[in-house]
Amino acid sequence: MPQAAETSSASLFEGVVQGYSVKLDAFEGPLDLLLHLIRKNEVDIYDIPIALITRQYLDYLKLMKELNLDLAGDFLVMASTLLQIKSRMLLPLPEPEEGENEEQEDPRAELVRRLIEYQRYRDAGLELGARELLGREVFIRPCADGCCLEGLAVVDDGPLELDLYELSEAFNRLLARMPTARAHEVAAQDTLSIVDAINEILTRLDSRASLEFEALFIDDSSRERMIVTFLALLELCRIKLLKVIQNSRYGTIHIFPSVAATDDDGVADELLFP
Amino acid sequence: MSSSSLNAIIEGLLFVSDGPMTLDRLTELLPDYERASVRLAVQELRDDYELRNAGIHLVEVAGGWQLRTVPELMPYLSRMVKGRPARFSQSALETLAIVAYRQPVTRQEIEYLRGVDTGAVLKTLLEKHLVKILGKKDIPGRPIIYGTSKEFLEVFNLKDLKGLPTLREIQSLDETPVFEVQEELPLQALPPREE
Amino acid sequence: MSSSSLNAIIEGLLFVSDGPMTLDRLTELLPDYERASVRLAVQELRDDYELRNAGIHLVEVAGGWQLRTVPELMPYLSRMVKGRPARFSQSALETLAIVAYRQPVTRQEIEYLRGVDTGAVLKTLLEKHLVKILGKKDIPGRPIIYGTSKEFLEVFNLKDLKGLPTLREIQSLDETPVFEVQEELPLQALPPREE
Repeated sequence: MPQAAETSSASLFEGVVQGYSVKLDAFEGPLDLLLHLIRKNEVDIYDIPIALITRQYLDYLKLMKELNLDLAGDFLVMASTLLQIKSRMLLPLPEPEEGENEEQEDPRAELVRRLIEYQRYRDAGLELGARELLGREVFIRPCADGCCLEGLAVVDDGPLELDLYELSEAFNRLLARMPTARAHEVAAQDTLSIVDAINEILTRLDSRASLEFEALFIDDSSRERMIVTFLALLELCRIKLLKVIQNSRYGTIHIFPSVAATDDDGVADELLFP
Repeated sequence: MSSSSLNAIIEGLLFVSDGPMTLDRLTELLPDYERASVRLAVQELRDDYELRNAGIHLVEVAGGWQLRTVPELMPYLSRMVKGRPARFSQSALETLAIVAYRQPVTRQEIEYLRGVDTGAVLKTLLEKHLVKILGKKDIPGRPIIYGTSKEFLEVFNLKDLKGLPTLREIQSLDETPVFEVQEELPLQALPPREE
Repeated sequence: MSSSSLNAIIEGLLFVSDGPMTLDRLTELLPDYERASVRLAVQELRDDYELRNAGIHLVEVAGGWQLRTVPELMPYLSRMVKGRPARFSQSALETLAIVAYRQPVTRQEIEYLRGVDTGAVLKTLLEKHLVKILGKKDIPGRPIIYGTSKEFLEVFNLKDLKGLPTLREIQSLDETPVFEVQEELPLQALPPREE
């Protein structure tokens, strides 16, 4: 079977070209294209004639290039994988050493697994798309509240519905519409773990008047954690939330909150909304 | 499809309509049916709901027909409109994002970034316990410093703030990956060897 | 009021609810009734609609109950409903399937399975709220992990994730989970994402 396919590959390729000349970019990716070639040549997916398929695959890529179509990098990565498999297929299998596992994995095995796995999800996707979709086959009431509830004010005091993506996107959009210089100054990425450490230090200080410097590090075994805690401490000093005092040289370093304990709600209203 | 009765079709149309539907409009949407049949079907449908003692009924309002809940259910429905999931306005989301990603942060800093007054939004976020006061900055004016709360982590199901998606990761969804192998590949050179 | 049957009350509640209502929520809104009676009433209501061959029916979706039009009415309703109908490209469906079946899943895993860059598709799905960020994976680099949302179940008319059609079995392949071999693959071609 593979041999037969090999001899007529030129004409098969014509078929590929003709059949798909109108929708050359119709393949979702290299795996989709490979599955198509396997079907087209009617070969066994568990015994892919790799030379034939590789050649047709490369021909297809060449065609796309000649037509000046944008070739997604993913197609090229697969091309190199195919060539690699092909060359490994040409090498004689090394004699199994004494006591070594006799079974050598077929160079194609990994590709076959991926193809089959991909096919499953592609089919599952098609099955999903064929369901009775809300807004396509089935419909719900357009304005569920209000329509028939005149006079009732809707109170949205229920559970918060928030989405992490929306939160990040909100910040992203904000940065996008800001002048670049200002955005750059805002977009620091790695401050988050420091903020955790800041919160931790503030929480620990919450109940007492001061804290010993060493006490901050006692539980922390990891070096990274210690650095982050130290950076947090520096940040807290920088924004003048903490004071660090050392009474004598080499003496114990004490950390004090530089503000009196604040009453959350009261202070907020008073200072924010005078 | 062919088996859908006219009554069922009209029921569906009234269900998805966002206001009362006139007989004219219904007839226009159902070109295969006579106006008289449509009128009859609407009346049958109304009687149906009446007979079933259903929770909804078909009423003629503002010259059209509309499905509504029966007035007797008001006490139950008013209970329901309370406690609906709170949706966030864009400005609340933006402010929360700034506090989350830039904390510890002052109101002035937030307003510098957003370019608008943020007092009311900040107050809402404090009331919803998503944002808390960390303390006061020791500079003239002693502005309040804000950060996110434990509840914030709970709402987003985060273990700690490190669980927040980095902006780079979100931004990278837009980027086309760069494939370095592109140049190296010998596309023309088909291996000469034949099996 | 006193004469409203439980079935009618529930019908009204479902009619005005803006999303599927869970049995829990219904029971919470009806403190005078046992959970078991509420459950029974919901089922009776569903059977009622079915028997009447009505234009709407009661379906179990996303863990709750919702009144929806019957699929047979699609040709009549799609004309009337505003907005473009939901359209899904093959790449969106493929990606959704992978996220649905393999969640929690990273972008890298999706791209390995599909063999192509998936940033843009993932972004669209996030914006449509069909996919959501679940958090971060506890491996070096802490990549974001994705999962499907409640809206996914609602749009695809699924009761829960167990309601997903079973994946076709892979015959006669060894059981090695795909991701053990991930390192060997030319995924390095992706741009580095260090902070």
